[in-house]
Amino acid sequence: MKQPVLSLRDLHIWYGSERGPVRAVDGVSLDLLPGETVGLVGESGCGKSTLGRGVLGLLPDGAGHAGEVSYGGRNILALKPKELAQLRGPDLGMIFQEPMTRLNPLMRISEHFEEVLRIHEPDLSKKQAKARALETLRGMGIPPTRYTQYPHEFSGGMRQRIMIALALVLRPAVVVADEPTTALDVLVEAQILRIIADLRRNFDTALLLITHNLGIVAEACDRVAVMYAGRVVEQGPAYDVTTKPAHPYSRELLRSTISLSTRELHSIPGAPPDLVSPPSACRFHPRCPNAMKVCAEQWPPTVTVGTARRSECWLHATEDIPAGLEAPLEREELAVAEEA
Amino acid sequence: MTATTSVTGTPDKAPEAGPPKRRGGLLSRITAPYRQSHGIQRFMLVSGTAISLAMILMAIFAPLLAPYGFDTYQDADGRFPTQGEPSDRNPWGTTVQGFDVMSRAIFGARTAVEVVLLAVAFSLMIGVPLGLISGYIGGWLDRVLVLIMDALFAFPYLLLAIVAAFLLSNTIDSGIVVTAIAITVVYVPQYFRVVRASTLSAREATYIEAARAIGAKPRTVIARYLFPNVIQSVPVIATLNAADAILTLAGLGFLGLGIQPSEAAEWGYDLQRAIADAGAGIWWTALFPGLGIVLAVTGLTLVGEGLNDVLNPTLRRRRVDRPVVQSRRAVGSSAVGPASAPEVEEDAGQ
Amino acid sequence: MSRAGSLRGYILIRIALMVPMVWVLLTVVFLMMRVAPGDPISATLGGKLSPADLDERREALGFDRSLFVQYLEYLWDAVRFQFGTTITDGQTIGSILVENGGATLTLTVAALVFALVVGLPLGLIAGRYRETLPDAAIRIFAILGYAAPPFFIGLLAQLLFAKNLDWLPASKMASPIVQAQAETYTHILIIDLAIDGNWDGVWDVVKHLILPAVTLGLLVMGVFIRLVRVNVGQALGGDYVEAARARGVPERRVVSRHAFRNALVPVVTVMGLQVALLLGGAVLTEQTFSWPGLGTRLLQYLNSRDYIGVQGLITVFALVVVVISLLIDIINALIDPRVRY
Amino acid sequence: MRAHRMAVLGCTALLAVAACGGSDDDGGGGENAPSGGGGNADTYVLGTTDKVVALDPVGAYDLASQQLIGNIYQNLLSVPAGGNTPEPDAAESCDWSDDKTYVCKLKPDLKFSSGDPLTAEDVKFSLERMLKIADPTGPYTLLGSLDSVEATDPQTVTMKLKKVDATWPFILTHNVAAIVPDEIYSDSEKQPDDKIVGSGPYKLDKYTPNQQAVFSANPEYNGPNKPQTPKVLVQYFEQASALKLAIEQGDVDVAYRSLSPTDIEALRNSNAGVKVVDGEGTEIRYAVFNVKKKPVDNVAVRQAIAQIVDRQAIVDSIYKGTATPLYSTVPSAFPGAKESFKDKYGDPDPAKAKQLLDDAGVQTPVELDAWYTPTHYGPVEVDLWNELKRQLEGSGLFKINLDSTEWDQYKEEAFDKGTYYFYGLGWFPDFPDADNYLTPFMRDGGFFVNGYSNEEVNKALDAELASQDSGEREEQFGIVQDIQAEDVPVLPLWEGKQVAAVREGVEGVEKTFDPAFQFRFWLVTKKES
Repeated sequence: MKQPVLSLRDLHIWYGSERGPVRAVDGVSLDLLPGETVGLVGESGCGKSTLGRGVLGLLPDGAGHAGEVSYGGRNILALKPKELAQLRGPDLGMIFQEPMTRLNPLMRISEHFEEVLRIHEPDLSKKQAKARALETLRGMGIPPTRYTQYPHEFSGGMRQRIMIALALVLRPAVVVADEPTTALDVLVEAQILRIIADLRRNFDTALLLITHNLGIVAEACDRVAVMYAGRVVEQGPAYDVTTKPAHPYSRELLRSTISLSTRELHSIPGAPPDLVSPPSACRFHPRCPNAMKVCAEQWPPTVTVGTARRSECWLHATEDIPAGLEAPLEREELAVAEEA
Repeated sequence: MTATTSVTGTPDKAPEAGPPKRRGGLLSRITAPYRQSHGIQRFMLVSGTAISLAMILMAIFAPLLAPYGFDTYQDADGRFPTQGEPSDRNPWGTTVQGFDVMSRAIFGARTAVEVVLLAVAFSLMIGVPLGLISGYIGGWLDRVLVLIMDALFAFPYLLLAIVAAFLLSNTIDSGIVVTAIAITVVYVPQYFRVVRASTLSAREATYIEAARAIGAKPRTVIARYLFPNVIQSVPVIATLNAADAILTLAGLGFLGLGIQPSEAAEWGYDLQRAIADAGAGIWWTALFPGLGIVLAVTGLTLVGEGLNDVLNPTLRRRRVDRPVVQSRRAVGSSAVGPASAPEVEEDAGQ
Repeated sequence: MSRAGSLRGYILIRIALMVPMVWVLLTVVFLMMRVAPGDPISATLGGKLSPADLDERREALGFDRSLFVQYLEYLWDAVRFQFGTTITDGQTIGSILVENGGATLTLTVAALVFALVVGLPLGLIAGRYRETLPDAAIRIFAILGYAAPPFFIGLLAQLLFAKNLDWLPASKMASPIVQAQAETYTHILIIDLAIDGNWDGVWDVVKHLILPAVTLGLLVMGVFIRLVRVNVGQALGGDYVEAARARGVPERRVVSRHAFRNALVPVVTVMGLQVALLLGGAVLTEQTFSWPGLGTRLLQYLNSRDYIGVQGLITVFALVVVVISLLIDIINALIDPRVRY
Repeated sequence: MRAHRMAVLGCTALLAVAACGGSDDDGGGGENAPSGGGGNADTYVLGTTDKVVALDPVGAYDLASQQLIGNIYQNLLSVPAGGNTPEPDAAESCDWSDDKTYVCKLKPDLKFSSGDPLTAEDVKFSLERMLKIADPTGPYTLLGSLDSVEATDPQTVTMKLKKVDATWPFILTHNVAAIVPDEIYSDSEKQPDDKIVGSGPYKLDKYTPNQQAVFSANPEYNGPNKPQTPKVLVQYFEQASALKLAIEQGDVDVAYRSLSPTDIEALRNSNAGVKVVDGEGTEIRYAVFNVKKKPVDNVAVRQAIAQIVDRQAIVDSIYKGTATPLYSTVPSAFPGAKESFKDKYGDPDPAKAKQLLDDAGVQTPVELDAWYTPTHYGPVEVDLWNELKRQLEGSGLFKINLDSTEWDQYKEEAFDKGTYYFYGLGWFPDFPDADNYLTPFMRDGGFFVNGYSNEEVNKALDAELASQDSGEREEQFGIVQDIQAEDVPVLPLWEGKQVAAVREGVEGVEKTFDPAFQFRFWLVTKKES
């Protein structure tokens, strides 16, 4: 049984703000096995990007954190900046969402590669480094002739491929991809996804793919974790979760995904909660069609609902609901203003 | 620091002119920057304002504060000594001309403030409307104005002031007006450029189209809609304009082209006359006018920089203290639930 | 389409743009000089010449013809780089440039070098450690550098370093002996001495250069500090910096290689304006340190009410600024590939 | 010396220095002081803030230019240091053949520094060239009484005058009569500053305007004034403060002209290896009344002002001992000078002044406008007029509104338009003779056209010009000065000492301070330090 290459234990990441701490990630536990692609989905503002950056320790100064992100037996959050910097690149890689601004405009592509290779593998000669870079770039479909050009001479899609090449040139064990294709058009998106799919075969890289596009999750991921208001409400094999969602939020999320077969649009009423003072107990209860009284008062248990599937909802543990609380939660009709 | 383009960081990128903010009272709009600032910015803004206010008050109440007039050379018991040591009769000593240094310094503030007010008023009255009209109407008028203003930008502003003072000194006899005009010639392009930039970006805003749609004449569009919005970045320029006005006044005074001592007390002139004293170990005649100039300009620049930091959002670094993270377990009783550590299925994964 | 092609095109456009600007400049100078009553000749030689001689002199220099004709003639002369000969000492503006231009050039270049060498690192530190004590201290220092007029700083520097500590000479461009021995090839003293291989002569000029250059440099340093601070601050929050950190690039290298280099681009673009500020400050600095530059000559012509001299030098100053801002645009294009593209 | 003598730009004729406080560096080693034994150094450096207008005599009537011209060219006659009568220089001897013809015989084999011989032809060429070019900034008007000049033979020059003029020998000592080589100089244009050739004790090796002038002893020179120091460097400064620092640091050996009174006082009391030397000067400062304009057309008003003015107070508070009170426009150093104002008015006495005004039935306080020019005479000028205002208002008899304008407008308003009726002017000697301090001021309105004309004065001046006997001339001078005190068309204020700061080991500077106002390079020596 493979040991997880990266495991998150009760991870909390809070940002300081004038109104109090924003609880962007509020107790997430997740594992990543070598060569496995885990999708992390959720509405925007649910804290998935924060989690992604937290894995690499790329948090702004004012961010507080607790819990553990263990990699190679060490808790990344406890590492000193120098040690963390040594990990980033050879061990942990990251692919960002907007490719246009992610390359230093004044440096040629070759300089980007030489810089990162010389930092992590100092004994590499210039020629070897160049060969290595060109080989990775060829994998991304970028011709060697353009190796010495400047970032502004590439299209968005090309730049994203360069970013991926930069992340992979050191063959990291774990790569976090934060919405890699959101800024790209559908055709380019397909190419990028094929490249990502190759990762597992060629490099046995574990990939945490952060996206709000469930289509990608179904197609490219082995397992998926559905995140809502800073917590992972459901995680399990991609196929099972996307076809038979256990958690009401997963179900609602899938129903509001537009596909060729969509007849009429469905959307989840209300808006993502304010992470400074999130709703009590189960955070989805204000918008959950199956909400019961207990959901608003007591924290739902995390229940194993299948092979390697867990979901955090009282529906799976109706027997433990204290008496009288199982009645559906009456809710005043949501005023239109509140709707917006 | 007349390179105002550098003030707002990236040249010609005007702050986004969103719809007019809710009509908070004038006081709240003035104190807004102070409330929003924190840490170093607040220190700069507050200390800058304090110094500038002190200068303005000193200027207004000069006759009360100063022991004597700016050109008094004697009191009840006879003449002041020339280059006299600071004594209780002359707290800051006397100048080579037998004037009281303290009174000259205090009245110097009055002259400085007069020139600043005149210069800023002239520059505003010409620069802002031109910028508004040029930005809003565009066309060949805009191109011509931009060309002229850019040409004026090429002039070293002190040289322009010197030549203007040299040319006008015979026609206009008051040194203060001449210096103010000299500075205006230099500062109109600054206002023009910034106001035009923000007018251009504001012009496309929806609420402007809406105003036009309901038939507002260009004049009212500019006055009622564009103006309050565009004026936002002007205070920063105004403070630097004022700072430069004082420096130019002092520069002209040093070169002997500024205000004659018989007309008013001027720091630049007093400092120039005190250079020989300083060489002779008489420190008080040079120190106080010099200090006056430095303090006045520093005060104004501090306000300018502080304002610029507050108005320029990209610079603000949220200096919020790190929150103390309590894991859910420690959260109160309300959330009762299983231990946060999820049970890990042993046989996960294919 | 080689990259150089677009660069050449870019430069040609910039030069084309410069022509209208120069034309406006010349017009502004021409009108400004005519604002004063009377005409330059009577103003300068009024007291000395009899009315008859005055008229005859005025005819010679064409001040009796209509303003428009004078204007055309002035433009035509300017195009051929003839900015007229001064009335009081009969020098052509060209010869004045040759004689005194070198001193102003040396001073402004040295001041710029000082401002960059001191300003950029300080700006980097302030940008890197924003909102901390060093940041505040550096910003106050920058403001004071600008707030204290050159003649005040110059005075204090002379008293401290020249008079009491006697480390540095207080004024002039070189000690009398060195200046007497110097041959003139390029009319720039320090270069002429170098050509002669007179190294202690060069060192003597450098010693004379320190105080004025620092005094003038302080004036401009403030702008560089603030610019670099603002841009480094913004760059450190930028996307490519975060991406670099994600690749494990150490923080020191991120700051110096990525943030700082990008912060330099706006510094170069604003350099043109600083040249104007430098030339303005140079007048005061040259006066304080008896530096034989164009600023000093301009003041001499101002005192002797020599309109042609003043008009010529002002035009030259403005043209220098315009030419330099063109050069800076080109340098900017070389440094920042995005501009060329 | 004609009106535009005052075109001396930005110079305070009076030099005053304030004591240098703070820690004094002991004898600040001038790094260019050549090492070596006790003999004389081969170079000394003269620092000044003067502005040279031209080095060709044709275009130079300002004092700064003449300091150099006096050392570059030779004149037929010159006034030796300390003397005040013309002695032969290039000429072997000169004499009147009749009262209107002056004949000079040249010394044999005189040469210019270029090697060209100096003959009577050159003298004729120089004088005629001066009148032909008549440059506005030049002294050509001084040759007003010259009718014709002939080189009767290569060694003799015969000059015919239009009228009897006893001052002609003095005029020949002036730069207007400097001898230039006719082989090199043109008779229609000024000689460029870097191609100057003369036959004087020093020749100009290198000249960078307003920066430096390099002189070395002229090998071809054979005249009475042998140079003692082979090389002389003149350094030009923009600010007096920079000049003072240069002398303290030893960059400069002699600092002459335009240190401020505060600077001089500081150098006098400092022990920075610098001492201050002075000799009586002949620069004077005076006020002028336009006798045609109200209210100064009334002589009583002018006399009352003369009665109140306290010259000693002015000299002490403003000029700190670098100037002395002046009681007639003729400086005290000149034979024939008479303290007429002191004799008539005695000590300052506002009561007597009030009496004068009451007798004339003048309503007091009298409102007066007064004008000065701020930059032309240097920054101290404004203090002089502030002091005058304080004194006159202090007496309660006058109300003064002080105003200032730039130099060229000042001349226009005062001389041409006559709008200014109470204003300040200065004067330098053309030649050391009392006539040069009376005719330009008292004869028919003087050069400043103040509308004053007095038959008796003109008669006396004609008499002194015509007579050769100095006793007779001095008597006529006395008469004119007494009338001056009586009518007060002009109010003499102070006469300035010639002052310089010199480093230890520099000798001979005070020897050159005499009425001729010419800095003679050849007198100065500098000990090896």
